[in-house]
Amino acid sequence: GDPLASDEGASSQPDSGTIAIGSANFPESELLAEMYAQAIEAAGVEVERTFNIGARELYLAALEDGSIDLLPEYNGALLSALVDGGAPEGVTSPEDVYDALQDVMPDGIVTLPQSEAQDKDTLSVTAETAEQYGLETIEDLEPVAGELSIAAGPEWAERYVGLIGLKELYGVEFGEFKPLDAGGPLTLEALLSGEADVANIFSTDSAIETEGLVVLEDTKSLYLAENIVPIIRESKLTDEVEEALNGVSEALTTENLTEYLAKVQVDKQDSASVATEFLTEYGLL
Amino acid sequence: MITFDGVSKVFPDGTVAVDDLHLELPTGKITVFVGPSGCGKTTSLRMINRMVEPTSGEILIDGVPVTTQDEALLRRGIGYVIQHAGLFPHRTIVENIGTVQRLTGVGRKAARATAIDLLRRVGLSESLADKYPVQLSGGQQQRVGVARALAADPPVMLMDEPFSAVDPIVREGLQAEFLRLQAELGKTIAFVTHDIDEAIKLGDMVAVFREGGHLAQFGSPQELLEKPANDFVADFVGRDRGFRSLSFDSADELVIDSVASVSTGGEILVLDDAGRPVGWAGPGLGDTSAPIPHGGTFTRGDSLRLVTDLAISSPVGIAVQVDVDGAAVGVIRHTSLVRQLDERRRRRAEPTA
Amino acid sequence: MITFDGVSKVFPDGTVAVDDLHLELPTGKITVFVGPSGCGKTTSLRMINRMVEPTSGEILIDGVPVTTQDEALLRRGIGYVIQHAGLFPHRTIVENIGTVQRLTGVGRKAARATAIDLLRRVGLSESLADKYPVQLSGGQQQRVGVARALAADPPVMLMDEPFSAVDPIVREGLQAEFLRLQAELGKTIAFVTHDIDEAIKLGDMVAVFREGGHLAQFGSPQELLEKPANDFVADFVGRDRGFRSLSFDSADELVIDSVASVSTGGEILVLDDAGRPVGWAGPGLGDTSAPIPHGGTFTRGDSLRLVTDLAISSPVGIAVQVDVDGAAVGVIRHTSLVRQLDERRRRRAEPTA
Amino acid sequence: MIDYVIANENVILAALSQHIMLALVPIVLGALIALPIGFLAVRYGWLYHPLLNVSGLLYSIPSLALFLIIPGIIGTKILSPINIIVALTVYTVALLVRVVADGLRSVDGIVTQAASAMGYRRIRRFFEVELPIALPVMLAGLRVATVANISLVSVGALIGVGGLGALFTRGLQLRYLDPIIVGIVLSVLLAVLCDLVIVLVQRRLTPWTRVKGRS
Amino acid sequence: MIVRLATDTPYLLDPENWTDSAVTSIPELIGTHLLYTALALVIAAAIAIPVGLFIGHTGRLAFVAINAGNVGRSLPTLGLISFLVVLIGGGLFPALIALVILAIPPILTSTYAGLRAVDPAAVDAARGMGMRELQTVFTVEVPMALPLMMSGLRNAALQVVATATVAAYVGLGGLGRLLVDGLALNQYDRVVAGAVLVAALAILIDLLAELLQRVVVSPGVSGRAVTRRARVAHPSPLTEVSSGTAA
Ligand SMILES: Nc1ncnc2c1ncn2[C@@H]1O[C@H](COP(=O)(O)OP(=O)(O)OP(=O)(O)O)[C@@H](O)[C@H]1O
Ligand SMILES: Nc1ncnc2c1ncn2[C@@H]1O[C@H](COP(=O)(O)OP(=O)(O)OP(=O)(O)O)[C@@H](O)[C@H]1O
Ligand SMILES: [Mg+2]
Ligand SMILES: [Mg+2]
Repeated sequence: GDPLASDEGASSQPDSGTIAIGSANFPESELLAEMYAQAIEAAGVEVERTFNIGARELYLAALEDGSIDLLPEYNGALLSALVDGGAPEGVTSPEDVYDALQDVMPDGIVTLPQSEAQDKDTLSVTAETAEQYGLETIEDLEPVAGELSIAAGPEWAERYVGLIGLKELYGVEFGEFKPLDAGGPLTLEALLSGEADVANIFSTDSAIETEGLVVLEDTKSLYLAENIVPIIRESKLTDEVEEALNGVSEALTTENLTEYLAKVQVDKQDSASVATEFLTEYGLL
Repeated sequence: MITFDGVSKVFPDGTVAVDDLHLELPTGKITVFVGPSGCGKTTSLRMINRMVEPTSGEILIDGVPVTTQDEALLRRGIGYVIQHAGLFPHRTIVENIGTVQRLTGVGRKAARATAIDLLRRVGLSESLADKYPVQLSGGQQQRVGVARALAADPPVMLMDEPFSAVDPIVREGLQAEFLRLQAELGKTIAFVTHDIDEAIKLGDMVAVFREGGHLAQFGSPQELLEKPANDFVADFVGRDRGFRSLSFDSADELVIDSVASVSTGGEILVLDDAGRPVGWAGPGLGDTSAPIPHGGTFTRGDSLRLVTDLAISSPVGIAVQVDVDGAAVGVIRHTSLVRQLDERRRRRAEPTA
Repeated sequence: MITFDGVSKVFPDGTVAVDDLHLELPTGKITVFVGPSGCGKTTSLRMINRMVEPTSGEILIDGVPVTTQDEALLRRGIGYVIQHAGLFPHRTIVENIGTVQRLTGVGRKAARATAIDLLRRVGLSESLADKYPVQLSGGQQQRVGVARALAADPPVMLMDEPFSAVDPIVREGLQAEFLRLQAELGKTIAFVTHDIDEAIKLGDMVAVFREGGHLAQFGSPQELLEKPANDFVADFVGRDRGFRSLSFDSADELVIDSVASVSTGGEILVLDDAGRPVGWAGPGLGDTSAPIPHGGTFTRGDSLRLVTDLAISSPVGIAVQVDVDGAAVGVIRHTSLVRQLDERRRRRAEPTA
Repeated sequence: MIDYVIANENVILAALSQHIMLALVPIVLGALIALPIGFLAVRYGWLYHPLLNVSGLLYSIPSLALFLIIPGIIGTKILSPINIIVALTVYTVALLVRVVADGLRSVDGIVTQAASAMGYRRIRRFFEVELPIALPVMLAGLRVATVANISLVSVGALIGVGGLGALFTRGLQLRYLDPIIVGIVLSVLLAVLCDLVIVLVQRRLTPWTRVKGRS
Repeated sequence: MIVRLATDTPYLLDPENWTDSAVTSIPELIGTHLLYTALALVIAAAIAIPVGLFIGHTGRLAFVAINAGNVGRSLPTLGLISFLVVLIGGGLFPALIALVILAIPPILTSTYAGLRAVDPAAVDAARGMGMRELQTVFTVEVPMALPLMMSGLRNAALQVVATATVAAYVGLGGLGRLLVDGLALNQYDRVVAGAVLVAALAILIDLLAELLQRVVVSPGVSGRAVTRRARVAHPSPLTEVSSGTAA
């Protein structure tokens, strides 16, 4: 068998009353999951936290096999993962992506309305690099990419929203690919230390501001909209849960997400208390 | 009585370990199996308690074939002592000794009491009771091994080179202890050794084995020394066998001269106030005012061997006999001793004539 | 000559291992250190090659204090054999033997040649040359140990219980081999054992140690047996010392009677066609038509001990002497033998008068 | 550091208790499975080497790989702690089979013979003589397995079930040493503690190994 | 179906992945993996062997050698590597240090144990024949301790081979890439390929080590000098108590 692959046999279970919430293995996902958890708990539903699961494919598999019920997701990335061969070209706006998503959601799993808050993939460079090569947009990379190296998650090597799309859409082909982590600390570290010239950084990363990174403009809309969207097993979706989750999605904006994420990333506060603070501020607790 | 009735053992690999053995081990006596390495001593011994099953022939204990009995039960009734004692390292000394008793259902307390009693019997202090085997010296372990075999008070004991792993001095102690104990208990014992001296010292009867599992001679130690059945046995009992055979005869029957008699020969046995011999003086012995040490004395119960040796090592060729208090009671000249040995030999030859 | 000049050794923990030892080990002779366990034999030995440094006193080899020499160089000039041979398991037999030569810069080929020569000398086959120690029996390993110590042809050899780890039969062979070799090489040897029989057999001189590192007696084996300095030594040399002391005197000087002479006493020595004794016959010996086995003979060079034993074990009290071909050349009655022993003793006592 | 511990007390405790569960359940299971296998390896001598080679092979599979492969073999859910437990049980068995076999083989043949000669039957002999004597060797192996398991659990964090390992991934993501140090310290302490417990058990069960032998 | 199924040809058997041009070419990954392993082992040996020799020969500081094994085993490699990355940044360095720390205890402990196990009579004989201290160590003690030392090295090698996979976790190459990428890309067959290759490499290295051991260890010590039947079994360290496979 292939446990990473979907398991059709695992049908949705009857509502057990407890909602198992998962998260990916990066701080923002965990923070969002924590917000969901506390909001649902406030609505009187029991939750179980299974955070820090790892790569997308792993937690999606977990969602599908019933190990977890609810996840914070990004609509674009999710779409790319669910469509064989990646997201269809041209579908990049939040609405288009959300609509496209509805067609491919697996049985028994639904998306709730998405938040306006986005955390997009970016290609970022340091200010010096931008200056040296005169970089502002991704297109500017084309002539010089051969001399440059790029750091990103290992899956970039084989994804459309990754090296493939860069090559096909922009004609950009990097001299070297360093598989590190998706928008994670290793990638950032590599960029800052000069080990990599270009890095895949998430748009909510506080380092963009603190380190004065230059985000290259995605003029051809390679990167899809990445609105935050809760996905949940339909069987677990009661009214109270839906209401609580929608409340969180409505309160979230790219700005306040960035701000609160910095509390975790920079100030090293723990995500539970940051989530509490957020929910309290927006009157959700 | 343990009877080997035409017993042979051929191992699956074809080794003939024991070959048509006929032997009777007298009840209440020590029978020693001795012979060079690999001659089948251990195999013979282990067939008695069925650790090895004979290929042919039969072994009977008091007329009952051992094969008619349940193995485990048979073994619980036969004491077994082996070379390195084979004590259980994870059990205390009393637990080791009490093993068979506990197996046969005796209570812990009762087994302990027996064990402690046995400890004393084999000459060990009670303070060792709750120690573990590693805490004991080799000689002490060996004693515990004997005690363990004795615990169920089995009428039969098998001992496989029980003393060979300890050094010669300790061994002598163990042997003496063993003989003392046997004099008291009178078990029927089969004892394996490859040391002929040990065999001669301990055995009431000795079975000399030779290569290929053959019995070369079965007889008393004295018979072995005086009349070895063949060159193999003569060779095996080793040198000095004439001299050593003298150990089996007491010197008590010797005709002893009076102490006074020796002065007439020129030598003078100097005595102290209590009549104890101090040494020899006399014309042939130098002008030294101090008497020359006599080099040892013998007393009732000593063997001809000792007396002969004293006569040889004496500075005047005369052995001195003393009483229990050490007072000189008589003397015997080497020449007179030999004459008497001669007569003794003649006397012994006569009945066979 | 190796001289111990008031040597003492006190270990840091306060143990007095050797106490004010004065001793001279004659050049070209075997000096045996013997005594009970822990009496300081090994310590004394190891002070010679500075494996242990004395606390006080001095050791000199041919008048030169050992402390004046570089440790490693001193040791390369002294052969050292220890109990379990201490062979290097990772080296072949020839490499083991050649160790010291290689250390002193001898080439591989030359060292090999010497080693192979030595192999033969210690009675081993050349075919063992390229085997490893594990492939050899205990006795063979011990021989290699001796060969290794001999390789650099050192004038001095130290041997610490070299034969104690092998079984008694092998040990006898090694001892004989060793004596033969020493007769050939004439090394100055210090030899440690705790077996008094070995000491007496091998030593030209024997130093008996007692507890606390004291020297109890220093003398020839015969002196030890005939005149033990005190009860400790007498006890240590053990029983039969009179009889054993006879081993040091040859029987060659005995007055032997003619074979014919015995018939007049009634016994008849039956000879075969070649004149070799077959056994005894005669009126006192039963009617059996077959002569009674004589039980052994002696020849030139044998000791008084053997002759005495033969006289004792003989069925007629007469020992038979034969020539190299086994033909009877004479007889001696036990009584006559004892008379001659008596005379010998008197003769020996006289010079001291 | 203290601040971190106080602020994240619940997270740390949860991680720790998961860690303990993930590490110790396999030890117990592994020991129970290894015992009969080890016994067979001794009873049937020809099994010894093949069994040891197989366990050696199992041990050389990287733990992360094993964690991922196991659900494919036994059909568990991807996030199930059972995967970690099974994987660590496999390692434990691989390690202990040898130890059990060696322990049983270390029993002096003379002692078992003496037992037989005194009238022990087979099964009783195994439990009263061979097993207790083999215990010190077995427990020494158990110590190694326990300590190794405790340090291995944290790898599970890479797939979301890793006890204290979660503190490592978190610390790495946040570039934050505190959780990492807390995780390492707790993991090592746990290992030391378990080791100590086994040592104490061993002292109780095998008093004869503690007494001073005579020289 | 949420996730892509594995491609038709299992990753390991797809010739594409074995060519140089592949994004992650298996030969290259193996090469890198071996490089990390070798580097870590050499450094660890350079530290552990001299220390082990010193402790084993003199008997001093023995507690270091005895405790090194336990402490080494109890350190979680993942934690160690995370710690080092956060402390000194990414790259080869932290991974290498973690691997070296992993490899030191078995080498140190076995070197010590090997020297301790040398028959004191042989050492005594060596001194008694006039060898100087260092000569004794290198011509007598080390050759006799070699079987144990080698098994320590083999143990260390196996652990490092398995654990070198963590290098991928911090972005380096080696066979760990297959595990980490397989995980990230959700390719089960890629993970299996990684596991199989690592295990195969471990076996290969062990075999090579065994060959090396045959060459360097004297037959007189290894037991090969004894007849085949009586030969002392020398267990492969593969089967020996080892620890710390990770990532
Ligand atoms: N289980 C067995 N299988 C095959 N041959 C055996 C077995 N046990 C003993 N032998 C062989 O049988 C012969 C007699 O062995 P046994 O142990 O009885 O000799 P032993 O007289 O006790 O010798 P030792 O003095 O060495 O103990 C030997 O040749 C031995 O090798
Ligand atoms: N290194 C040491 N430190 C302390 N005491 C020692 C040392 N070596 C030997 N001894 C002690 O010195 C005494 C003499 O030891 P030595 O080894 O010389 O005896 P030995 O006569 O050779 O005994 P054995 O016959 O047992 O070999 C013993 O009491 C021993 O315990
Ligand atoms: Mg035997
Ligand atoms: Mg000594």
